[in-house]
Amino acid sequence: MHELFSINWPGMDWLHPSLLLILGSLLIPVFRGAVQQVYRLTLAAAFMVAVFSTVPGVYASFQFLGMDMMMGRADQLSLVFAYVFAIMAMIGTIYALHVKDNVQHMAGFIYAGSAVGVTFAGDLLTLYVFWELMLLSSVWLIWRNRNPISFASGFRYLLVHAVSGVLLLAGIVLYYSQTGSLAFERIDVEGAAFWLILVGFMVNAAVPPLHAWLTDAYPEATVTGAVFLSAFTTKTAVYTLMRGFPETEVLIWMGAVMTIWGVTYAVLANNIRRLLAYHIVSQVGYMVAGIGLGTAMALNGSAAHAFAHILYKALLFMGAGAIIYMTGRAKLTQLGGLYRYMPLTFIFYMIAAFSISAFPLTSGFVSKTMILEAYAENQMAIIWLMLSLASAGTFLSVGLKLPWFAFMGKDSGLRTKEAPTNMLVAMGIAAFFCIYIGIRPEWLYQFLPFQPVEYNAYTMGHLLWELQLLLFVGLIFFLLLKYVGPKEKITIDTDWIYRKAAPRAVGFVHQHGTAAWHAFLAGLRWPLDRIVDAASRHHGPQGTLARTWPTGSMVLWVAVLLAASLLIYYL
Amino acid sequence: MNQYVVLRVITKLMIPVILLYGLYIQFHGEYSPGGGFQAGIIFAAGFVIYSLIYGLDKAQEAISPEAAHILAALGVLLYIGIGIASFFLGGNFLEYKVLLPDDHAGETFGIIGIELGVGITVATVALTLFYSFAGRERD
Amino acid sequence: MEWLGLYNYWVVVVLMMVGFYIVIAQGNLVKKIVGLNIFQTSVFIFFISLAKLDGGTAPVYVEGITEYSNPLPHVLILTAIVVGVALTAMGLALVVRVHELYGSIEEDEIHEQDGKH
Amino acid sequence: MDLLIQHLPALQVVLPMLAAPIVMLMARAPRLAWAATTLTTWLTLGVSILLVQQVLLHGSISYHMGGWVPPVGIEYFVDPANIVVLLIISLMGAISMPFALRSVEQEVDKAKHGLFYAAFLLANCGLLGITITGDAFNIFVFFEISALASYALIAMGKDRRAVMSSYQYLVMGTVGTTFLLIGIGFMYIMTGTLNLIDLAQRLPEVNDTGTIRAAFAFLVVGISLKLALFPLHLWLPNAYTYAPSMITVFLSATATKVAIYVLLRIIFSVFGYEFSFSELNLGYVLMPLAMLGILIPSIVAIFQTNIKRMLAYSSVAQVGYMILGVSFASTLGLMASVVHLFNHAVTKAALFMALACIIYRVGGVSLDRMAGIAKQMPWTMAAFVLAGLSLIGIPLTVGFVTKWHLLLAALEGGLWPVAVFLLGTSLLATIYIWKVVEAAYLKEPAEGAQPVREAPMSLLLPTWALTVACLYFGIDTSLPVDLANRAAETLMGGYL
Repeated sequence: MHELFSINWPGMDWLHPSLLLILGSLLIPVFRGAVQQVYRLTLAAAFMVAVFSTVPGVYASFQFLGMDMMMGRADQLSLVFAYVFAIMAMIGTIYALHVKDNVQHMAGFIYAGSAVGVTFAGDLLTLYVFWELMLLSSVWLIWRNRNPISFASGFRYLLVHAVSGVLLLAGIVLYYSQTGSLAFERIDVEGAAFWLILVGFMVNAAVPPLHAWLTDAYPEATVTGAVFLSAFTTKTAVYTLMRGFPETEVLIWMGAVMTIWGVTYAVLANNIRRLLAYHIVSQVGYMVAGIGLGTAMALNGSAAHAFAHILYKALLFMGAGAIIYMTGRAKLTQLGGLYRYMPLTFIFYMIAAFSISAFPLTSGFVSKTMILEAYAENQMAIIWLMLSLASAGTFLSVGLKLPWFAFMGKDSGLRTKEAPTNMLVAMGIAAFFCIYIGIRPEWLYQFLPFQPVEYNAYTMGHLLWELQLLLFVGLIFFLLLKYVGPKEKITIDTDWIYRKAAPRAVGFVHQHGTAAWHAFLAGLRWPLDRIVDAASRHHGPQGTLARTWPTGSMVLWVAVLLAASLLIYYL
Repeated sequence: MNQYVVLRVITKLMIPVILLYGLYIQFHGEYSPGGGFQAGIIFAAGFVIYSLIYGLDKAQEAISPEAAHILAALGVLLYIGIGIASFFLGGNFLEYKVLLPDDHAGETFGIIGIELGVGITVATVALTLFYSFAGRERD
Repeated sequence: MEWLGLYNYWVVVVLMMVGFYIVIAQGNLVKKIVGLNIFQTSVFIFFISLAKLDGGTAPVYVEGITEYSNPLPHVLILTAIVVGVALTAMGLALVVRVHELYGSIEEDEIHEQDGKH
Repeated sequence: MDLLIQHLPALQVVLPMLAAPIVMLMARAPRLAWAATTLTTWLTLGVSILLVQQVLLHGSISYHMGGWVPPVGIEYFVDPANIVVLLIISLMGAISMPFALRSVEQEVDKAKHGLFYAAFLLANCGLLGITITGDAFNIFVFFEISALASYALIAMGKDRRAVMSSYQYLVMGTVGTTFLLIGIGFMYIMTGTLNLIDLAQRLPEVNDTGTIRAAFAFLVVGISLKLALFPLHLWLPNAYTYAPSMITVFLSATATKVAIYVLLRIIFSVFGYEFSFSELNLGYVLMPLAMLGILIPSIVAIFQTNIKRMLAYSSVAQVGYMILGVSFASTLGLMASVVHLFNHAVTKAALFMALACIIYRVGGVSLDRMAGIAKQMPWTMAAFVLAGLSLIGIPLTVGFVTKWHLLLAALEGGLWPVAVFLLGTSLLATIYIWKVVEAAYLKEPAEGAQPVREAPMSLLLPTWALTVACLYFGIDTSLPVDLANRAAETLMGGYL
């Protein structure tokens, strides 16, 4: 009797930061106005404290359905991600302080909490739970933009992840039935379980060709929601890949392809947030490539890059968000000359842009070069070259194209004010971290999973190579810009970059790639429509299977089934 | 069918016989073919014939639909009441022998009581069915 | 001859088929109930006939008789008959309601009136 | 107290049976009838809980009706297998009564309340009787008692289609129970006994006769009809759609579950695992039907515009899951099925209750009438969404517990494609629940729609009680899983 009704609540020995944040977020609607703002800040701060005060160890182990669960496994690897997620939750909260939308705030907190939940999950089932919770909460950040486009893309986002969730669960069940354990360590099995879990993770990491949800959904999210989105989903996936699939060769190539793929499309993008979204794909590619290589330095590099990336990418999204918030426009072709009116935003944005382009003295430099160095050490020239090429493209699009057309360039006639203070504060904090990590990389390095980190980013070789690359790209950009002339009406979609300038190949890829993609979609659509048609013909309200049958036919079925079973039993 | 004198007279003569026969069946149930089910139906049949010949209103004067309702419920209660009474006398549900000090007498007493309950319920339910179908046309 | 010896089962089978066929084939709601009754009756006959013992009498205690038919199936079927009567009454009551609501007791007409839901 | 404990099995059935005629007499005082019925259902629940305790403490209980010793007399038999089902029935009865007060007042003619509640008690009594009895013929009788009461209850729905659906249910139900009767007759010919335990002991001697095989076929088909196994489910969607809301809640949570329990009892306990699955390969019959029964009704549900009907089809699909677990013919699969009996009862009842709240305020639950309803009835819709998540099988809900065990059972049996199939079909549930969420949360109310208020407390509280149960037992799974485990082991062990 006793053991049947007894409950053992997990987490009593350690306050799980995720539970704190998720449960705390449920109280948000209780408060209003300034009190609520204070509450949200307090909650985010408490979350940070809870995360940063977690010492490595194993917490909150309990039994569920007869399986060993572990909600809190804190080690160097999970903590580094948890730290940056906590910082990010704080920055995101400050950035969204002025917004009056309870659903969004709750969704954002639950989303951040679940991301930390994933990183602390010591078993696959807990991981899966938080994984799905992330999906269910994050989709509201897209929907709350409240227009038909964001609704539709949010729905596609949900659908893709629902499918990947199913794959993941299938993999987990299979893994459990093969190994009898749910512990989330390196996924060390052969066959379907391995691939199912890997694909489940890869969807969230936005590995092409499974990346489309990201670039589809993020640009349609709310201004503040996009900041959250840019930080958590892909990076938790990076964490899980790092934990479960280090040294998986397929990831090396996937990562390298990702970097190029993302950059290519980013160069062609017109919507500023779509451009940035493609860059997430590209940047995550570096991390995935690092994981694929799997050496201590590569993994450290991936972790460091994730840390740095979350901060500068969020800063980029915050800058872009500030523009959209103040002007209501999101297309490069409609923007221009904003630096005069939003100087602080411009400065913060440029810090992030330099970071992502890996300028020396920024965070991107100290993390990205680590991955490159790992490849160099392992003599993998092709991959190294691909990653470097992508790096050039990154600078071209984020560091030059976007600021040029949004902040500088032709005056678009927009007369706007500087972004609200809370947005600026949030951007300032992120910018501070970008620079601080660039100057004092050892602060970041102390968190990395494989200690001690014996890596120095600031060698002459790195500096020279990086600066050469950046200068060269900058040169090309401005030369071509001059060639086209400032009066040229800019229509990026069919733009000069690929028609008149060197990367003709890009245009080729784009044209044919897009055409092929559309043909593929159309091809996919036709049978899909047919299936839905057929299904509704038979299953729809008027379909054979759904309408009310005459009683006689029902009874006939009984006779048929009886005859069939008699037949089977007698044979 | 009011105008058929033969029917009316014969019915009048028959009905007491039918009801009496019903009672006979009712109280012979415990040791020969018979019992509450059969008796109840025979009993109800008497009323049905009566109302066919003399009209529904007349029959309902004898046993009104409400009375039939109540009796039906009471019959069931009698049945279950005896069943539960045997709880308190130390037996299982429907264990009649505990009802009276003498086992055999208890069993006879119990079964007669139960059958009476069944008989009342069956008779009145059958009657209710008849009433509700027959009475339907008029509204 | 062996086949004929089991004639009671043949009767049961035929009745059952007839009843079942009526339920399937007739659109008239009352006739369906009738079919259902025939179907059930066949089962009652089946039970009663299997209780019959050759040479046995009715299961009533009389001096000097040692062979009885099995009384248990009778009891069971008595119950089943009562249940059957209740079902018939319930079914007919529903048909009466259907007739009041739809003005018809032909199933296809009723479904037509409701659209195809 | 001792007296009470001793007679618990009888009381379980007798209480509602006793109350039914009394309630019937209260036709003039509907509120009183309601109060008496509520009291009875809660007392019945109390009896069930005490029985659970007794069974867990002392093992199976056998109660001899009328003091006659089985196999001659009728036996009431409570063991770990049927205690779960008893608990489900009385729990659902108890929790739907507070809910009934206002819902029934609105949907059912006031003059009929006494009869309505009496019929409800009889349905309750019948279902409990089916579950508790150890006598094959008694199962038939109780089946008919509960069925007759349900026909009457369904026919009291507001829509005129309720009457026709009730009629169809009656014809189908009668065919089903008559098949059951035929099967019982065959078994009786061969063994001369009706007691289930006795049958289990005597059947092995006559197993290879055609009669027993025929009996098995009749029993399985007859019960499959009652439990709405595809393609014998056709009576169910209409019956659930047009019945009064409270009856839909109760029946969806209990009626098919009880039929499934009887199926389990017969194929596992009476005929035994060996005979059913090794000799007759029942698994090969049930599995394809179960899979079709999951797939097709799920797709049908997606296209439904009446949400009540949608959920009714989803019930058919859920029955498919339960039968699928049975068809694995393993303890794990069986356990998944039994735990799903409980889980689905809680989940579906919560969903139907949420719909009933909406019906109470709006008057209907077609998709267009539900547009934008979430703003007006936030609590109701929140309950619907949470219970919907449980239906899909999201972790931390009871639905996941089932899904997990079914998956493990499928993999344990080496049935790869089935596991994939299971996961795939849970997406179908996502789609149809999603359609409701989309309408309620993301669409604007139709032009000219009257704004409505949140449902009254007496409707909301039971709805939320069940919703919380969906979540609570999804997190602290020990109670249902443990009970289901014992049930599965008992069933696999047969009666011997």
